[in-house]
Amino acid sequence: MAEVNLAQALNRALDIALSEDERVVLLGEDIGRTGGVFRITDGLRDKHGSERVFDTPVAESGIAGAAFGMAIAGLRPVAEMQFLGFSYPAYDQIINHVARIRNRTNHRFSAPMVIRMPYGGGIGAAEHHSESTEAIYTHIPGIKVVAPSTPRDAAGLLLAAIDDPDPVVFLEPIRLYRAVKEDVPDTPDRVPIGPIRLERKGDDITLISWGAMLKETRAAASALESEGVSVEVIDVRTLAPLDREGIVASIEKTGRAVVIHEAALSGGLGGEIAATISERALYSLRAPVRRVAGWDTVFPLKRSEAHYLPSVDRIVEVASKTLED
Amino acid sequence: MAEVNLAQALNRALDIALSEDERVVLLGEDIGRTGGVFRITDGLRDKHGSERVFDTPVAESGIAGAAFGMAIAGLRPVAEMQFLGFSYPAYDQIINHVARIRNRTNHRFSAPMVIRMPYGGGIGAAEHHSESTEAIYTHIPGIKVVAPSTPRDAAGLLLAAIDDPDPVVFLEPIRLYRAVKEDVPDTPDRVPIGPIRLERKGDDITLISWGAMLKETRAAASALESEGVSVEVIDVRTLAPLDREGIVASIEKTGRAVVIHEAALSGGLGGEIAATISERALYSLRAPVRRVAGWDTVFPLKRSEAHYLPSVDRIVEVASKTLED
Amino acid sequence: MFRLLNPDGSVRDRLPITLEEMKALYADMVEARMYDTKSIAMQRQGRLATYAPFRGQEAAQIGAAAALAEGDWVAATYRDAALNWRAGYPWGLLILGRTGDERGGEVPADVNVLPPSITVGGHMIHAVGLAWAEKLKGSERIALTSFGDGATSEGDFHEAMNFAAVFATPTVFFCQNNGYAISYPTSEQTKSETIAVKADAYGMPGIRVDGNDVVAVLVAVREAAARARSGEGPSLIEAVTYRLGPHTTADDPTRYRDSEESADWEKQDPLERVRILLERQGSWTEDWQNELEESASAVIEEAVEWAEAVPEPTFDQMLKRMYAEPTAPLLEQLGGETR
Amino acid sequence: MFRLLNPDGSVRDRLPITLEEMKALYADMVEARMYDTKSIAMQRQGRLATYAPFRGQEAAQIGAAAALAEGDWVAATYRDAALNWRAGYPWGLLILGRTGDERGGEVPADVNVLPPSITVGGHMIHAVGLAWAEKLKGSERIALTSFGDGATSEGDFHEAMNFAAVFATPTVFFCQNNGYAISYPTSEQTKSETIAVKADAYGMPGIRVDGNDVVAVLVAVREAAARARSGEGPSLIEAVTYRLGPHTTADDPTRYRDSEESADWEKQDPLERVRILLERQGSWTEDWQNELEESASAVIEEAVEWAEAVPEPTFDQMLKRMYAEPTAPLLEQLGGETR
Ligand SMILES: Cc1ncc(C[n+]2csc(CCOP(=O)(O)OP(=O)(O)O)c2C)c(N)n1
Ligand SMILES: Cc1ncc(C[n+]2csc(CCOP(=O)(O)OP(=O)(O)O)c2C)c(N)n1
Ligand SMILES: [Mg+2]
Ligand SMILES: [Mg+2]
Repeated sequence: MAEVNLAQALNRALDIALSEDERVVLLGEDIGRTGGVFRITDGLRDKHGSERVFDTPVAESGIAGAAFGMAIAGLRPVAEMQFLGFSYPAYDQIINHVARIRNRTNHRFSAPMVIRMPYGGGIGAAEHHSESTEAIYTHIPGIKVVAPSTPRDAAGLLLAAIDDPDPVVFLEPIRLYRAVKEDVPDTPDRVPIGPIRLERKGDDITLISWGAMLKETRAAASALESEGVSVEVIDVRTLAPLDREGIVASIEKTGRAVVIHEAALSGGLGGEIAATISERALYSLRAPVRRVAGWDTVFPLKRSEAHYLPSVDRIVEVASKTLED
Repeated sequence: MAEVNLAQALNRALDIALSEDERVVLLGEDIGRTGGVFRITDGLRDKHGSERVFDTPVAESGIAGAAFGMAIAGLRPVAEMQFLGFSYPAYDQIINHVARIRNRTNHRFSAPMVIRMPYGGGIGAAEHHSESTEAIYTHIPGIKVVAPSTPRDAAGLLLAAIDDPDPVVFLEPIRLYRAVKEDVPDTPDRVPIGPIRLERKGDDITLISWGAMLKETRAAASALESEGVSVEVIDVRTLAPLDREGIVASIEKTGRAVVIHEAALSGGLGGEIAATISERALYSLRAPVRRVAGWDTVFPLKRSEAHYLPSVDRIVEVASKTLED
Repeated sequence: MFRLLNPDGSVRDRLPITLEEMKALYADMVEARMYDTKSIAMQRQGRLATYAPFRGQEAAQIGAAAALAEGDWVAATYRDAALNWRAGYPWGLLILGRTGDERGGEVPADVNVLPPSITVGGHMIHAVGLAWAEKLKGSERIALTSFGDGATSEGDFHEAMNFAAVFATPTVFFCQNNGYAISYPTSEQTKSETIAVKADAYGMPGIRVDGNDVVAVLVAVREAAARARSGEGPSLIEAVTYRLGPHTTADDPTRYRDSEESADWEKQDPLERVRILLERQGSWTEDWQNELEESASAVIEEAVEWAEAVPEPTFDQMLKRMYAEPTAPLLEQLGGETR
Repeated sequence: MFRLLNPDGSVRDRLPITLEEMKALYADMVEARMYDTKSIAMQRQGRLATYAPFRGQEAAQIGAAAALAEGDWVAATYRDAALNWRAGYPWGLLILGRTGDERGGEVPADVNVLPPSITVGGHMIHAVGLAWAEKLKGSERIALTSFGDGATSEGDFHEAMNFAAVFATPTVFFCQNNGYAISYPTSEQTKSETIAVKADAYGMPGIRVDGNDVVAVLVAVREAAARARSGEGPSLIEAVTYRLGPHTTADDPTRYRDSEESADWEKQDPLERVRILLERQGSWTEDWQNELEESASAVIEEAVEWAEAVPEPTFDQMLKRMYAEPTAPLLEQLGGETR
């Protein structure tokens, strides 16, 4: 049991999966020799062999489609998209094939596979490298979408995703890869896909977020607490299927909620969450459910990142406004 | 001025655009010789020539990407995806390129183009032919998304989309192609992209929908009116950018709203609309904003369509419940 | 172009198959054609949703499937009913699927045929993953993917061919070049001399065969399958054939092709040449033909009856086949939130 | 492989260009290399975001761009700074872009070079659409797209090549095969003998040239451009070269390739062979070299100063460049809903 960061936790989970289950194989661009651009698969090719951890040509649709075929044939492929922004060429494979084979064959065939995607901004990366378009995946019936924000959840959810009988899109917050450290057991417990994680208990307001934005959300919560506000923080963690009960229960208690995400406001997952709260906890609401999100723009390049990323100040400001209503 | 259906109105609009503006070209699978599987481009190749109306190989990414290049070079391409469900291979071109060139070049280059997509179910079509995944497009900054439900809007919005300096995804409700007739002037007025259309004025409740679901929504409104309920019906018609003001204004009046769409509930555009209403009109709301939508499943094949499609009864039932609160 | 059996029933070389095999292939083609005819009739009667006829392509489909072994994987298209059937997909399930019922995709446990792909192009890479998995598992199985001329224009064709070659997966790429992608002729679909030549771009063997010669197709696919099984990797086979019917029951071919063309191809009928050959060898008689047709039609009628006897699909079934276990939102929706 | 100028500076045939042209090409390569070196240094100092060096590929990039005419379209990649610059993209804007500023893509009105494509593969089809539009407009313009060996695996490469061939668009496909796609060697990326041979799959001419021979590249691209301009359609050119530096400033090549390999390629330096040739002809002197470097570095320093003097981008600018006119949601957000 040692302190590891989120990237190391993922690497450990993959190592464990490869060791425990011979059906597990890893494929993706540059994941073998170099261990991936973020080193998440570092050392795994040497340890488990190039028959199970392989580099592929630059072709995302091919990666997803080949992994899909492997899954149908009984393997447990874990495919990597080098960045979420490069998963779009695979979108057709994911929505039209990966997500549908069970439905199309009434359970005769299924696609137990994981598609890992580093996502989110904040590191001054080039175009397309900072996307957080989780909403285009959470709207796809037939898959599950997960986004951890702590090393324990990262390892536990990834192991659960690999065990899952259905396909899982696994979003890894780039900004947090090396930003957070935590004790993670050598064999981490599976973390069930579905339930939210109550990151912090409180009575006055609920801040709801996931993935990398938990960083700013935590900071905002502390700032508010220092002003005497009792803040509850929800790490949604499983973005699809959504744990509506878990979220609504919190708002029934606090009566106030702010949803925070990095993706563009319009059409973002925050809308689904705010709509759910407003529909099911309307009579508990003491203020409108507000959203702090990215603007309706492309995620900008390095010099404008600060203009785009929801800041601790923005969260505190909107939360304070919500507390005043 | 003659009665035409939605399909004929679209054909007329394309004919006018080709006649008025030599920069306009049409491309897509089977749109030339056969005039498209729904005959929307019927006769246009013979009239305007195979230099301006051409069939392409079966390659959606290629169609979108080539049209994009044409638009940058000064043409006004109108590309057709044979069905929305076959637009997914073009998703990368649309989100990473079509939607971003203006931002990427600070207005130096732009992509004035239209991508037409027949969408929606109800005709017992094969797999992938009944999709209504508008939400994956309405979340893309840099494009606009339109979905008419009447012949006049179809012609007027299509002409406006072709004029628009920015790319427009144009969703055509298959179920309504030949279901509704209306007088459409020989040279239809442009219908501005943006504002909602108030289909019916009322005081007790607002039913909000777009595209093909307007059919069931209108029927439900009539049913409710016959019970003495005064129903307001909003045809959203421009799905992105959303006319939040127009929608909220109605609910500030009626205090009650039901959003109806065909797409799967979770992550559908209804969430964005319900969240907007709840945030901005909370204190006017006399009941929770409910959603009548498709289930969280793939759109089913013919024999199960009735199980899936939101019915007039479901809308009436949920509206009644909302009226009781 | 590789051909063994000429349209007039004459033979190029000694045929590498026995008379019995030949008779079996003929019988299969007869049964397939009857299924096709029956399906069109049923569609007209409103008993089937849109149907994609394969008349004219029986030799390509039966020949290809006949070259496969038990347990081999097949990923084919909406037009490949004959191929899928010969590979183990029961007529009844194919019909059930065409009535508009997802349960038509629930093939028996010992059948490794994926449901017909409706998207053009997306399924070829699946046959690469399937074959790759079998290779990694060390099994003998291979995967065959069938697709059309139009599908070769999709980016997914390229990625599938490249992956198969790069990872030497035991995959057979079987293209039925039937002259059209709906209304778009193959001559416009690509400017390459043939579709077979596209294999060069992947360092993969490519061969062009007469798709209306069931023996040539059988031989070509057998060789490709053997190559794959022995670890030598994938191959591309272009079977040159023609769609005698419409694209689907909703299509009107007169809008894009002239009747002479179709008439010429009618003369190259894939069944007729085998019939003539068998007749010359004294193995075909009117009586035998009648026997074949009677037993075939009995089999198909039975399949139709079975399919039409399947109870209407329910709301619950629709929601319960999305995941191994319904997710929380689905459970709520099953709970019968107003339908 | 087509080559005119050997690594040792000896010449295969009479060179089809004048001494002055040769000197100009050399001068451009020197300036490009200085830009590359400067950029790496600036990145280390934190003045640029990640940078993708092109050292070793100067001949391919300068040779290709030198073959183009005024107003021709260029759609190239993040590694093609030299190519884009030679085609008219100002150093200053290239640098501005690399500092992480969208305004770096705002090329002058008379420059038809698209901003460097960061996605691999997606931009090739744009050059097909651009060229197609020029053809429809009846202009003389053509489009050149530059891409790497890795990009040839993307489905979009296939669709772009096919569309270009089918519609005979005036497009030049220029592939810099520099041996690697990040860590993945070209030998694994595809099993085709060459990348040039892939042209056969589209009925398009394909040629393989020594990418480190600036003259051979110039000649090959000139011919392809002439073909395109005269309405004969697209061509594929594979320029065989090598990335001497890391994939980007964030990459460590020692993880995937050995130093001997790189050392061998250093001996094939694209600038050196031209220098030797010019020296033999008495046209290269230490002094001239110094002149070139001084003026080049002055130009580049000026560009850097210009770029770094551009005021910080504002919040409003970010929201105002999404559409011709900000949409209602953006106007609200501009209205300064809490930032
Ligand atoms: C991705 C995708 N794009 C478009 C379609 C619409 N479509 C159905 S069949 C077809 C033509 C396919 O032609 P081909 O591959 O030659 O097969 P054939 O129908 O001739 O057997 C098209 C374009 C589709 N089903 N999927
Ligand atoms: C669609 C897409 N997938 C993956 C990446 C990540 N990526 C950036 S460069 C690169 C390798 C490209 O290699 P090549 O085409 O040979 O160009 P080179 O870098 O060698 O110049 C990859 C995989 C990307 N940018 N875009
Ligand atoms: Mg065909
Ligand atoms: Mg390369």
